[in-house]
Amino acid sequence: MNEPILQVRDLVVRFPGKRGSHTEVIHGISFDLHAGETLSLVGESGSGKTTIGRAILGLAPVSGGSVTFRGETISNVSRAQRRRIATDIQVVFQDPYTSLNPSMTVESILVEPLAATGVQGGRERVRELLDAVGLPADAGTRYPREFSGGQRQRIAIARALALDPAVIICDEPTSALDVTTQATVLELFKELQERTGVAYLFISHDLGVVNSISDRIAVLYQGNIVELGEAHQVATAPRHGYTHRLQMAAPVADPKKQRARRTERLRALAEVADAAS
Amino acid sequence: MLLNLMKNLLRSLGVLLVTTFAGFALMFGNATGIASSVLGIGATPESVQAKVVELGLDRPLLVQYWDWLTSAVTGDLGRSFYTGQQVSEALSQRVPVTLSVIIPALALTALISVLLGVAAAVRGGGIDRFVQFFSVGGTAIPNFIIAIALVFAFAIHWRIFPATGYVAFGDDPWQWVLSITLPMLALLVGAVAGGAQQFRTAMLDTLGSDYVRTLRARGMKEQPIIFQHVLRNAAAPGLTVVSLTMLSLLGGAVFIEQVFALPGMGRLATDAAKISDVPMVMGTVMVTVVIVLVINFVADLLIQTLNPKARMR
Amino acid sequence: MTSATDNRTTDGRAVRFAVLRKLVKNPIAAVALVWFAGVLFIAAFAPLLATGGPNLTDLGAANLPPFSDGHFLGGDAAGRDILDRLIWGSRSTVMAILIVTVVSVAAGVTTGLIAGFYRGRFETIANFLVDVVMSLPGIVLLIALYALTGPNLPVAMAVFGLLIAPTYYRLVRSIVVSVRNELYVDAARVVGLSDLRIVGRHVLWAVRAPIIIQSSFTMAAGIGIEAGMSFLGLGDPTSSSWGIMLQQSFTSIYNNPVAILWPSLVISLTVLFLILLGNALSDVLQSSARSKVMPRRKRRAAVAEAQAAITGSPVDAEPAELSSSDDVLLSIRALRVGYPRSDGGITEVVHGADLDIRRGEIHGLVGESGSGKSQMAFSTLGILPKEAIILGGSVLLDGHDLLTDSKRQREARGTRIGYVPQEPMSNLDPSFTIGRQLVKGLRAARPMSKAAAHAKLVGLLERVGIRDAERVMSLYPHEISGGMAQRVLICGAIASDPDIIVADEPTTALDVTIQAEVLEILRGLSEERGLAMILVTHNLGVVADLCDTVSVMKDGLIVEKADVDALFESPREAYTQNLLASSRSVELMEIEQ
Amino acid sequence: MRLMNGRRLTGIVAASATAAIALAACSGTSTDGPSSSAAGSDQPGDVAKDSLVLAMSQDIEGFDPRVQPGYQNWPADAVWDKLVRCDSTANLTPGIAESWEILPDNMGITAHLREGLTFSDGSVLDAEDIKANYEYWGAPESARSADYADLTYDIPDPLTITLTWPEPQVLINTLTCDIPITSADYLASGDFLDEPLGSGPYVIDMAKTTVGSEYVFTKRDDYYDADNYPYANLTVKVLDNEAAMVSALKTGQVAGGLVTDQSRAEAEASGLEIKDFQGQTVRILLTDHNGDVYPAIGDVRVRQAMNMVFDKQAIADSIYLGNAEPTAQYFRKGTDAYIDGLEDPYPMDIEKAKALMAEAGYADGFDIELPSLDGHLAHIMPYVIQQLGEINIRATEKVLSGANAIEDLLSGTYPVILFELGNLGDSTFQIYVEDYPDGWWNVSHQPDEYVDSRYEQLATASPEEGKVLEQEINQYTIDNAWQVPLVFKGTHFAYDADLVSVPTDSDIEALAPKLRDFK
Repeated sequence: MNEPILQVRDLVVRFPGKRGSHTEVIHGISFDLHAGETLSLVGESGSGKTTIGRAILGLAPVSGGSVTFRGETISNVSRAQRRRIATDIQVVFQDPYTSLNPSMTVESILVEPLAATGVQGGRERVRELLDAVGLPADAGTRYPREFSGGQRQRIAIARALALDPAVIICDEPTSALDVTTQATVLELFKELQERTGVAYLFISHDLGVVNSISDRIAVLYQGNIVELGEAHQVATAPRHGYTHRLQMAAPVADPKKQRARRTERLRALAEVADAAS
Repeated sequence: MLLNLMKNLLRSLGVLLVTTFAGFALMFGNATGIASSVLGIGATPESVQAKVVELGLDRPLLVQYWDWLTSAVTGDLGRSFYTGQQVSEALSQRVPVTLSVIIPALALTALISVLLGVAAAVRGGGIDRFVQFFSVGGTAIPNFIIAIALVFAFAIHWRIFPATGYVAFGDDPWQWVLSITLPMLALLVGAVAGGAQQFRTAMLDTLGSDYVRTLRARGMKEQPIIFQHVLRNAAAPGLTVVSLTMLSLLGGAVFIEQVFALPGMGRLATDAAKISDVPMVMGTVMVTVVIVLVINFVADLLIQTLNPKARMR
Repeated sequence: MTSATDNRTTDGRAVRFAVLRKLVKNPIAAVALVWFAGVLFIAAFAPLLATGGPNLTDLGAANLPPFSDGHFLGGDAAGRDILDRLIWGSRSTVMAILIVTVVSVAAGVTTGLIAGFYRGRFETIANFLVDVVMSLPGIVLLIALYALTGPNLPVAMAVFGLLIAPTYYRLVRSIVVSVRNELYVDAARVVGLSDLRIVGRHVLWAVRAPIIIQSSFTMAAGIGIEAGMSFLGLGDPTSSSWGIMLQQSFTSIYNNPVAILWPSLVISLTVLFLILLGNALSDVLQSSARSKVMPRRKRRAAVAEAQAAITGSPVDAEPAELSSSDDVLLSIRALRVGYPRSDGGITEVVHGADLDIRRGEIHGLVGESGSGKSQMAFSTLGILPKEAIILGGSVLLDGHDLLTDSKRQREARGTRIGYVPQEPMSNLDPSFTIGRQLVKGLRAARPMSKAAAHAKLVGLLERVGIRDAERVMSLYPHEISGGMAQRVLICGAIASDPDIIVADEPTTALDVTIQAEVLEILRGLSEERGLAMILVTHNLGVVADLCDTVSVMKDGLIVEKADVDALFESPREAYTQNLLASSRSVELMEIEQ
Repeated sequence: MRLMNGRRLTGIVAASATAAIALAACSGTSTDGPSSSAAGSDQPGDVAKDSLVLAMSQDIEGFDPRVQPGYQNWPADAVWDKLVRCDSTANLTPGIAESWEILPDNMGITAHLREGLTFSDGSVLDAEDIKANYEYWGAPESARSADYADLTYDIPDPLTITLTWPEPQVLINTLTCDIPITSADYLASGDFLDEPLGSGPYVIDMAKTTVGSEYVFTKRDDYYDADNYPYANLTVKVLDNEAAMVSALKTGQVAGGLVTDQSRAEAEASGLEIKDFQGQTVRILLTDHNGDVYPAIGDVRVRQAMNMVFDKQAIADSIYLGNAEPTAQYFRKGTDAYIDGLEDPYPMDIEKAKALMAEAGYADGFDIELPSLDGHLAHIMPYVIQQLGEINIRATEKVLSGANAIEDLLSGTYPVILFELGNLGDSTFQIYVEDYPDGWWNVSHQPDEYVDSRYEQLATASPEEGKVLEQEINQYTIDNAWQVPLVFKGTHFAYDADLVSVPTDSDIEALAPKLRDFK
């Protein structure tokens, strides 16, 4: 494979705590993201998956290590430099209810990134974007609250696409959606990738969701990557015990299979307990 | 928690320093005006100059403030420029008057606000509309207008309470009660109006919380839910309201004491401020700020004991 | 958090007109608006409206009673026309409140914006200064200022503005602090917007409505303080402001008592209407998210109307008999739940649903958001939100309708029906230790000694997988994890040995590994105790794991009911099929060993 | 020996800056003059009474004997005795001194003290105490140091003291009378600011006193003139708010107190007795006779025109509610300067006034500022401004406030002053205050040969000559329109006749009864 588009090396994130102390939430992780691929970060709450995404976006402090984009360091850079990178790295957040300013029309939400980088001809672009995410052309004049959760997430995706980025960081983009909507939004992500060749850094707590969309998966546990590998392998035949536990814990919508998985899970747990004692 | 208290104390001390200095700086700079006003009509420029020196007004601001501060620490607040009265003596006579109006008013405000707030939040309907109506009306009418109306009705027309003046508790407890009743009522209307409304909101917020639903679902009766759980959790915002009420009561006292000719702190401050009686004004400012800080401190302390999360911090 | 909800309901150009329309619809607000506009109008056109100057004296008119010829409200002690002076006085009053508002908004909002947006040292210092200003005896300061500047209304009002600026500061700062963490602000940052544009576009907008509301209270306070200062004799006696009129008529209160009435009235009414306007504004701008509780009378009418409307409706016509009634523990029949709309109508969210739960049966109630599944669950316990209206139907426990017998329903709560909520943390009272609230809840349901309750609960906590139960009993809710909190809540639900548990998305807020454990606990408890369970969830995997039977809800209706194996193998309804397909598309169906 | 009847510069002590009324009265004196010292013990009100509660409409300014207002200052009357006192017509009457002689050429006074007088702390009062007090008045920080700094003292024996000035004093009586006497030791101790100590008829009860609100006294039975103070207990409350005063009177909380014109009818209607005083003349002072500040005011025709634009009867009836009386003179009726039967030379005639203005070249008028203190002229100021406007004089009210108010008012910056100013029982003194260049109400302090020479002659004139001189001055100032006299206005002492009676009045300012007047 050619040179990775985004490189994360020994990333450490610390948040300032009370009286000068710091809480370290990311303990030095490294991974690469290649052009056009989907790399997923999966982990449970507190694993630091969201923080990594925010650190890459410059929304969380990079206390150690580096983030490079096309070989250029983008961690701890000035606002002006950051603004340049904005055209290359974009984001879709988890909650489509709070990630869209309720006071702005869809059109002005979509024009905002264009205006910020000085791109002209917003109107035309907005129509294209709406079309790309499967929203009607008249959506531009309406307000976010007039849309359902899934549609709002499409608006958020359209905003991320507005600047034709090379990388989109998707921070749990479907976890607030109903299951049927989730499936269609995931489809949209795949379709857009095929069309534009954008790379996704896909963050999720759900191994199943991740499995359905990823090329590769990194499993996070308490601020460390415990396993990183080809998606199918990590999801179905994990090497690390934690990934296995994660995998076993996910219920499956089929009573028979679920019964079998449950039995297997309890057996595995008992084994671990035996080994411990 | 102890550390928290210490931090609070230090902060209060800082507030006290800044406020007193602000007060001092505001009144500074009119030395001859003050001196000639102290001396009155007919004073020669020479005697005015002598008075300026005698009052120490010829020194730089910082020196004057430092002197005031260092004496104040030892309890010596100086003497009034005009009457020569010891400021501490004046305060010891005036503060109890204001407090004996304000503290019962505060206690009653808290009590009535809680009762009305709870009734309005829990019962809704008529009592709720009454509380809403009352809180708007009560806050709209300036307290001195209420005071005047009370004097007309209860002192002049029905002659139930004295129209003016103050009787010390030690002199005659019953007369004391009579003398503070109308002033207290005049203050109470506005304070309760605000308090009940805010407490109602706090109650409604807590009543709508998830754990109240869970408590209900667990079979707890309404009464214990309201009086043990909801009240307790609404108490923290309620206490903040109480400490803000204290502030507004202290401000309101200035007007009320005027109407009822009460020899309280508010009138002392008004009279002194009008004529730039710096030591007297500083004394009243300091006492007021201390009272406010103490109330805030106590409210903070109570909130911390009530709220285990705040205790942790 | 509140700002987020506010935001959602507030703005938009379209909304702007809506705000005005809503305001005018509210009769009190309309009157307040008219009054305030009237005051502004009179102030603007005072020279045209008054018959003479503010100080035009006619000694013959001194102390004239109201409604005299040529002097509608009479004359004051100096022989001036009271009505004219009120008209002229509106100018001073309007100027006073404008100054107060402009100064306090300018000072409070800018500092609040900066402090809230950049935090750090500026915020620390600003907070301290605000503390200082708020503990200052404001009136004494204003008086001291008077000694310095004399009766100078603009200066006094400007200083008063500074004294109340902290109100705006605190308001704005707290909103900005929450807004700056909003995702849309993050999104704007990522898109490359400068701070200035973020503040201008996103942050200022969020604080706008609260500022407008607060300003009507500020103006009311401004009028009050102007009157108060004048009353203390600190006003400008050459002006004809309402406060000065009040003060001057107060000095001749015995000679011409009625003269004090007019300034008192205009002051009180203007303040009153400003406060009412503020309340109305905050209703319109902020609280449309929370629906209003309908008055009892209206509620009854709505229920009657709804019941009349459904006679003969197909859903209700033949109650589906799913099972023989003797082993049915709880059954819901034709349940209909609605919520009042702001236009006075009612939106129905559950349209007549039936449900039967047998002893020991775990029944999954599946549906997407807004399908009405939680409303069903709450109805069985009588813990629907206050504003909800049950439009019809019944909840039968052992054949008795709980909806018509509130006493029985109260008794059933906790003792017969337990409840496991969705969000573990917010469902524990933060002021009490785990032990205290569990013991209280248990003793409320089953009278027993404290010690017995304690012992029983410790045992149960251990049963639900809490190792250090004694210690956990002494902790406060914020000291335990979400997973542990959910175990505590399960423990609270089963402690009083109910026959059935209503679990509302009990695992949604939990991590998947914790979810598996909690599901294990629920299954174990059900088996041990013969517990029946209504499991409300959107997760088909959870249903497959735990449930015996399933009902699928869509848009307030139950569209399909079946045994779990049957449903997953051969779903009848297209909706169910779609749901299943979507769910499976993102699941780990295959696992290699 | 009675020399220089009514020639004195009385103790004008500091007027409170807070209370405009005090200023209104501040051309008056702090004189405490028992008009009827002979009032016998056989008077009906003489029976010892239990207690008297009075209300002052303004507070005293602490217990510094140097800073005691004369106006309704019953606490000072109660605590302190004076060496000699001035009565309501400014004659010296006995106080601590049983008898006295004025030195030749009005150079000073020799006083003979009563024997056996004590202060309320038990210490004996002697000539050293007198000296210490007069020295205290002459100290540099005293407002009156100019008057007393150069005094020399001679004490031949403990009961005799001679005070001598280096030059002859025209107003010797007022200089010597009415200085409160406290003990020399106490004065030296510095405690005198905390609690007053005197040899007067009452002693203060500090435990029951709240400074600024209520002063409580008990009678000293060993006081030499105890019979004239029938009340065993005296309470003086401060009610500086008119409504509070009236409600306290109406509800019987106080036995007596001053009410304003606005409340007089109400007080009378509720059954209270009213004793009216007429101690003030409402007028406009026009001191800038040379036109230094306002050239127009320097023209006599303009000043005369200003006299012609007011309907004095309407002012008396409408603004002062019939409690005032129109006047063309600013001196009190019955005083030496007052000219009986003088017709108003400037009856209201706006056309004539306009003609005078035009003649003076001011047909288009001019601008002036009218100062006021804390707006206490609110009832009359609008009318005055409006009427001046009739002849195109554009007057604006300038409110003076704060510590500088009095200084500003008397600074000469505002030579046109509308004021409710005291008219004195002693017109000579009023001439000094308002017309002589040194007088503080003559704010422009411009000398005038005619007035000044006659004033100086007053020092050596006989009472009859003096009366002629004073009336000449009065006529001269009327002809030259130095003032615009409007009305005599009064203060009203309302009291409950069941609790107290006020048969006499001995206030030289004619503003309120003195403590001795209450029977």
